[in-house]
Amino acid sequence: MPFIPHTEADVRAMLATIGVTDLDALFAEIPAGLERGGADTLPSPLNEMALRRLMTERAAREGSTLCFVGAGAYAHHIPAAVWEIATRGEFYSAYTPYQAEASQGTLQTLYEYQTMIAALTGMEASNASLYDGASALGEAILMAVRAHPDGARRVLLPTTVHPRYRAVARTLTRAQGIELVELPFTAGGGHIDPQTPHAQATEAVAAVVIQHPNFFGTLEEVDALTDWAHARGALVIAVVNPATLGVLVPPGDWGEKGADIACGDGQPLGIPLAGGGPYFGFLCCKTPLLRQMPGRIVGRTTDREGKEGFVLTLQAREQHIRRARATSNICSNQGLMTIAATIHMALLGPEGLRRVGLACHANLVRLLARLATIPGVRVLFDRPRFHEAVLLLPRPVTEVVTILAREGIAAGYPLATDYPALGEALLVCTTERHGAQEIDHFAAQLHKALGV
Amino acid sequence: MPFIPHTEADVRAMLATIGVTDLDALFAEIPAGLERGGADTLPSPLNEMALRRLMTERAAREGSTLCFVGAGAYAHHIPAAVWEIATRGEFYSAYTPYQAEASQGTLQTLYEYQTMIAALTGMEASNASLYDGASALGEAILMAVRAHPDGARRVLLPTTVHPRYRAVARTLTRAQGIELVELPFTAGGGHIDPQTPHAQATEAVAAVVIQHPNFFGTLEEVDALTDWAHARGALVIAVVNPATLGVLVPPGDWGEKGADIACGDGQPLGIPLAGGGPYFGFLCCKTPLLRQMPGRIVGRTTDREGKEGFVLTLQAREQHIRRARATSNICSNQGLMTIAATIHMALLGPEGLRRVGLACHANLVRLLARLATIPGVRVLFDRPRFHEAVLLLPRPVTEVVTILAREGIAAGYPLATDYPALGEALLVCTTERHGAQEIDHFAAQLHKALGV
Amino acid sequence: MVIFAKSQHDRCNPAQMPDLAACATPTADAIPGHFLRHTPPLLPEVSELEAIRHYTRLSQRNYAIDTHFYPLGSCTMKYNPRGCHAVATLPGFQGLHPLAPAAHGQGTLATLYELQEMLTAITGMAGCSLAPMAGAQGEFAGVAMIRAYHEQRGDRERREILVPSAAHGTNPATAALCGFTVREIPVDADGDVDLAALRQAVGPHTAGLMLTNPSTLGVFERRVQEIAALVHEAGGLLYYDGANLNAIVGRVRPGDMGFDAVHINLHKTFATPHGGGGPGAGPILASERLLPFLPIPLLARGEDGFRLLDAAERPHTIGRLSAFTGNVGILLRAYAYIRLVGGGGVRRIADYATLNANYLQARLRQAGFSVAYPHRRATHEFLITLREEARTLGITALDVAKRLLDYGFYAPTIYFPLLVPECMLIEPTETETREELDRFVAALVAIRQEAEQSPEKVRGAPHTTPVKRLDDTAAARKPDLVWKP
Amino acid sequence: MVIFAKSQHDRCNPAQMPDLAACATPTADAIPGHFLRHTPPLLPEVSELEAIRHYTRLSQRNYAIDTHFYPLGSCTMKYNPRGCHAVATLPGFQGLHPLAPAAHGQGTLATLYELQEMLTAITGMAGCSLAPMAGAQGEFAGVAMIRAYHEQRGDRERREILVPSAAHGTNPATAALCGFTVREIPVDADGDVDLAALRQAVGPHTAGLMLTNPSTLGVFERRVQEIAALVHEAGGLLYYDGANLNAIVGRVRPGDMGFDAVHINLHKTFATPHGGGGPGAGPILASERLLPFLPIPLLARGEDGFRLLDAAERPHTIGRLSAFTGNVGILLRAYAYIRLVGGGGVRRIADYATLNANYLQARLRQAGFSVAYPHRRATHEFLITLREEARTLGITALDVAKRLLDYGFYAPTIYFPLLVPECMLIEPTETETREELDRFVAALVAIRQEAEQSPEKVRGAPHTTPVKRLDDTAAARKPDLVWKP
Ligand SMILES: Cc1ncc(COP(=O)(O)O)c(C=O)c1O
Ligand SMILES: Cc1ncc(COP(=O)(O)O)c(C=O)c1O
Repeated sequence: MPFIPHTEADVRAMLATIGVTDLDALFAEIPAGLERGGADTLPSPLNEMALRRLMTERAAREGSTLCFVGAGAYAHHIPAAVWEIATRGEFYSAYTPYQAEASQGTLQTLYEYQTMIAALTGMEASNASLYDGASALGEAILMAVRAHPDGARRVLLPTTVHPRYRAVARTLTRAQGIELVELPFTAGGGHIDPQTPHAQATEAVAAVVIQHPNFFGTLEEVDALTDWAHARGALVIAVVNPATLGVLVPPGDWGEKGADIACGDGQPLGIPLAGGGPYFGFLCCKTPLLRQMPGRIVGRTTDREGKEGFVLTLQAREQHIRRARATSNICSNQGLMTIAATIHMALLGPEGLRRVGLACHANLVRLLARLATIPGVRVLFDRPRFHEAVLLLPRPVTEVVTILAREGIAAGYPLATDYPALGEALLVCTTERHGAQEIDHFAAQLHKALGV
Repeated sequence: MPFIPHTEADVRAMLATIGVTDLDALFAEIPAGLERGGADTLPSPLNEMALRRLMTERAAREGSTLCFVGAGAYAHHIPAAVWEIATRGEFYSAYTPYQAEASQGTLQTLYEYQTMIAALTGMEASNASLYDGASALGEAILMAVRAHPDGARRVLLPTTVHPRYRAVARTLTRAQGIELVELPFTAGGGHIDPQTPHAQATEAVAAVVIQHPNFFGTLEEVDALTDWAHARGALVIAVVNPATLGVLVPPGDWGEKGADIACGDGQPLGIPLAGGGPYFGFLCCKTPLLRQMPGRIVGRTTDREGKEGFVLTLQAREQHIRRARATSNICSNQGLMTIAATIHMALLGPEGLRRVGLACHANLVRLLARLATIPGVRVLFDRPRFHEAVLLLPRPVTEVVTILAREGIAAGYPLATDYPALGEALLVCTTERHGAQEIDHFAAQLHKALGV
Repeated sequence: MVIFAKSQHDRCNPAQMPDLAACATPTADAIPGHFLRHTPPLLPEVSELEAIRHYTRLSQRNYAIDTHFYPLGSCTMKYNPRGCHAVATLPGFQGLHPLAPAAHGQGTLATLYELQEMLTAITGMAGCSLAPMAGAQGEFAGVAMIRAYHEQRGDRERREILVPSAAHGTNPATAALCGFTVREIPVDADGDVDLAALRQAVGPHTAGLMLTNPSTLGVFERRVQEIAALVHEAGGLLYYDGANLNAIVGRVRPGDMGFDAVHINLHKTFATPHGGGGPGAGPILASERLLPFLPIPLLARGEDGFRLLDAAERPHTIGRLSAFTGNVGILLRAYAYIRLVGGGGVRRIADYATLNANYLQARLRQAGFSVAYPHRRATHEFLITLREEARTLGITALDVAKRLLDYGFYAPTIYFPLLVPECMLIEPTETETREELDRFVAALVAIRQEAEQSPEKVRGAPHTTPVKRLDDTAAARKPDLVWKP
Repeated sequence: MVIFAKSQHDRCNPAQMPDLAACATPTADAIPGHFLRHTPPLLPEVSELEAIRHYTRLSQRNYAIDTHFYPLGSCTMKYNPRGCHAVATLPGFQGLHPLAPAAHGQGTLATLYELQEMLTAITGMAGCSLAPMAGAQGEFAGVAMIRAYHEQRGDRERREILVPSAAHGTNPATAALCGFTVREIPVDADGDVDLAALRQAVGPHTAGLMLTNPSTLGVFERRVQEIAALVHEAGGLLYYDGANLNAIVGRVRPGDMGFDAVHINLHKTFATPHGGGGPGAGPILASERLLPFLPIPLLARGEDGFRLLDAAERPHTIGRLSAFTGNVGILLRAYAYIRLVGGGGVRRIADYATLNANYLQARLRQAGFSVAYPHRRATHEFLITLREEARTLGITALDVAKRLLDYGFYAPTIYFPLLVPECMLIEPTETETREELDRFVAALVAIRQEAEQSPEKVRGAPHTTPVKRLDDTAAARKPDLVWKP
């Protein structure tokens, strides 16, 4: 029996010990008529060999050989060492580290993770992960509203924040009577005008969300926005891409006092694209907000002999202790992903991460320069940007994307659904993985697809 | 500097400790004029990302999607667990286990390997591996000649033994004044006629080599051959495919007394084809020959508290102790491959291995039945066989192979170079990995290629 | 030692860094100076070898399924087949961008579609969304659907979710997150929901009931059909917390018990890894009436292949739970697992998990341990209570748990359920051998003997782990959450 | 406990077994009964989980580069980049049959061809064969080529190979295997070959000399050019044992020193893993006059791409060394490594390996340890002798080696070279940090202090390893090589 080690002799002896004659007897408490199975319609078993053949065929059907889509998930180089270590059985097949003394590997790694991600974002504390960037934003909003002294329940959510993050935030906060107010972006810059928030400041605001670089790749005036929010008594929630933070000012340093909460998706830190997940959400904050933090937190302590060790801590915030009054319902998080990200960050170091950022951006500059030569292609927004940009195409975007898909190119993320007003707009992205040749190839294929 | 951790400050401090001013000073003992470099013409460094891109392109060029070549290397299913465990850093990056107390992982695994491979072959002892099956045969011949009481230096080497094994045996034994006498095979059966050896028995024979199943896949009359050899005072060296030994009588049980030495290639036990290596050679023997065994051997012993432990043993046979009088010059062997094979055998167990053998053979039967319907294709040799067979084609084999190669099919191993007398002969092989669909596809493509 | 203490200024790994010379230097599009970071982040500066050595050695400081028996109740720590991992991480799957054109993701989408169908069949429900990224998010989706259902009917008075007192903490936490008031229903002496109390509690304010069956007390809720009828008659809906599905999968379908929403922890019943705390996956299934509210994306089969349905096509959806498609890699592993065990194998999971639990319960009872619900069959897990031992020997469940680590076992769940004092919730799962269970019994017996003869040995445990017993209190009192130089 | 003791009759893993029902049942071609095995082999019958747990836990009982500093002299235990492993095991490479049509292996063949060229450039030789599967097989190839060379010239009196007394055991063993008589040449007090003795030894019976430079004493043979001239003048050829190439790679080329045949241990200088004893790879390089004799296959670039040359095209070859193309996977890793470090990086290997060795030697000398060749520069390794400590404290090099294990270090080489009593051959390699070297010095100093204060602690070492000191003698006296039920 696959994965069940019992021999017939085992089963006989075990039933005898229990004092029953067959397996069915173990289910005698289930009311008659309720037992019906449900697995009968499932296919019969494959062995691993056959499974591998099947799945290899399917994996071979996934056709992207060249990917210029970003929009929240990024194709970065991942050192081979990262997953070689992260998938070691001791990490891969352990549970949440309840028994700390038998889980120091996971715990210390998570403590190091917290340190690294807090350092990257310029914050003072971090939890040990949430599901993804979007749900982390949802939790950040709930946290800010809980923490806000005046009980304000309005949160400003610019439309330059990833549309799907906004959607998830809506799903997660809907039942809490939180009002999410969307701020429009400037037509010219694709960013939030630091003046605009004033117009929204008629009522008490619990928090202002700032994504930077924003969904379009545009850099926001984070200092001015942060100071404005703080002046209004609102907390600032930063949504950031950690792979940019080797180069860009961290949220903790925005404006006079810095953002209060920083969140985002950790995928760019060593997690493969993998069709959308598993990734992980990170959530960092300044110390005063600590007890409002959702999720697991690891702390350093000592053992009975004074030796350094690590434990899950501040558990009084969590569902298994505080139940209905917990800071969140989260239980399982994305542990293994943070372990991989920790190894990734350790291998890159500050200089590696800085170079990744610079290379990503340099490749975008190269790409835009190449595209500038294609008649009819226009780059939208004239603000400083970082490794993503919006193109306006002279032919319907869906057609162009389909044509390029046939060539194995994932051309970008079409903006029509989320931003219909922008017209035939395509969000493109480069990372350090794009070679000059690939950029040229993309430009050439795009040129061809446009038929201009 | 890739893989060199030194900072500039480190270098300065270290040079100061040594008492020199620069790195060149450390090479002052090298005679002037000898220093010339040699690495200048090498390409400049790639980072791992660029290397991966380059090698991924190359790997994608390897075109076999369907492989019917056997001839000494077999495409078996390998459980994913095998290499996940074998490539754990503790196994992968350790050296030969000289410090036993810090190498119990490798040592115990090798001891278990020795037990398993001895059990499979029906022998009493095993070493911890040699380079490959062919070199193992060379070592087996040297060992048999050393062990032979009369000092005979003639060894009977049937032409049904893998031609490349024979070639390697010649290379390795040439300088030892050993005469390798090739025995012809029967035209009808493709095997050694148990009567034939008599003709060769004019002089003292140190050993008779028997490959079973032989290179053509034909089963040899191992009992009769073994008894004949023993009757003549010759040792019997069995060359076997370990993946057949779940089904076939092990060499240790051939004839009255069994073979004296069993060797072969361990590749079918969990080692990927990988373009030809690394594989591993195994070498087993009966106890009286033990001290003539080349290579590392692991033994079980106890520690100072009486606890079970494992060490390299019988080292007095080896080059690092006995130098010019060692049983072989081998030092590094194929350690990691035997670790993988051990895990593989543990996962399959006796029943798994039996089923692998039966499935391989059943697939051959299916293939031959399908091919029987193609006009002009003939199966050579009418003896019982095991998972390989020789086909005679009505069109030049090289042409057929080339045509099928374009379809991604590795059709088989052409026998023209090694056995010109056989005509347009192709050695084909099936393993448990061939599905009915793939067999049918191969037959259809072959039919098409033959244009009949 | 933390990795930061091994850091050396200026040490770096060129093999892992982009070569900036190969990138065009940004000029026109240079980033204005005030956006640039001036102090580098405190990331370690170590060589590749140092990093590998550090994390390899750290990993060795864990117990895990791959190294130890891990009978952690309510967590279903079974073997995670490496074959599932291998196929889920095939390069084609790993390289797929979630927003790539649909033509590029057909292998993944086909697989997810089939998984959706298989889970629907296994649970006896009407439809499935794979979106939730863990059990708790599945719960959230389910309760949000119940809320949406009542809201759509204009039934706005239903502000209460009923939860048995034995429930897992995520149940009340989820209900609260969904804006409901939580009302606890007691369980009776046999571990079943107290029907009288339930009858009193249900009414026009009842939005729904969340139930785990078998419950976290390790027993099957025998009157589940009566409970369902009661709640339904009152206009409420029923939520099934599938964390304990391992006990009945393939034998009983939550849909047949009368549930309207069901989540499944794929990282439990379907053997995907726990990864030291995740990622998991918590697909959510709906009865006919909750179908419209399922979270997006959903998978559909169309003429051009498979595709993801979004809000435009699912107007009543409770919305998105993640930016993309959920924990795809985990979903692929679960799919692979179901294919490996096949239809018959799915049922065998329950059979042998139950066999192992009942065997272990029987053996421990014979050895003199107190089973919390002695008149009940164990399901996939069971509870013992060390109340007597605590009273007579002064040894707590925590002490025994720590001492088990020394014997080479991870400890059962002890912080939960809160109803049973000094409890151990023991879940062996079907992938352990009888010999391993026997060794575990022997260890518990030996520890009890130690507790009688040298209690300080037990109270001082663990002794053989990389650290001795850790000070939780100090950790919480003065949190040290990030390393400082 | 060995895995056989965990075996249970009839336990098996269906997920890893072919489904016989899916195979046509052989009828006509059934195998006659007398060929069939009747008693199943003694392989373990364990579940997949048990196998994984067993071997995962066994692995943890090893020290390795990935877990510990491993200064094993003459073995060049440097970091094995995981990136090299990743590219060498790409599915395209892994699935290639060695006898597949050449059209199917162009990626592999192109890579091997480039490696052949790169090694030729690095060594300054005329040509290269990648066939040998380890250093010792490279030696065999080289000496067999020397033999073939003399034979081809009809020079049949050259029956002697000269080997310095410091040589590695494989050198004399190889010479003997190639049918030569071995004549040892002593080394002088400074570790150089005794030229006077060499002069006496060379003559018309001299087939060649095998030399490792730097020698296994950790010093560079300064008069290598004179030695070469001497041997060549006598009509002999020179063999270079490249096991110590790490010390000079990129700086000095064996070809320029006058060698006719050279092997390289890719698993040393080129960072391929040692795997607990192999596989390695030992490419063999030849000077112009030995070119025709290189072992097959060789790689050639033709019009239709790359291909392997066999005996038909290489009539003077010494022949084949393996059934196929040698340890291809190792060759791919070495290629990847060279590409990662690049031309400049190859030279840096020698620079920093030498820096680390000289630094460690200087620090140990300052700490009062006796360096075996105090007047010499260390190369990539160096020798200390604990003769004094043995005499005054009754502590052997073996004791210190075992005690080092307790301090978290693998031990240096102590069984070799035989010339220096109580020696430790210490090779730190370039991939270790200064901090690690400092820790190693501190450990040796601490152990010497222990030897003075509590010698039984050192003599009883190791104390912290999974087993205590093992009884080698008993193991050899009564060999227990296979487990019996
Ligand atoms: C009964 C029960 N419900 C819900 C959950 C939450 O599941 P998850 O951790 O996947 O969010 C758990 C987890 O342990 C559980 O045991
Ligand atoms: C100097 C020297 N020569 C030759 C060898 C043999 O190399 P291999 O183990 O690869 O056969 C070694 C191995 O340690 C060595 O140190």
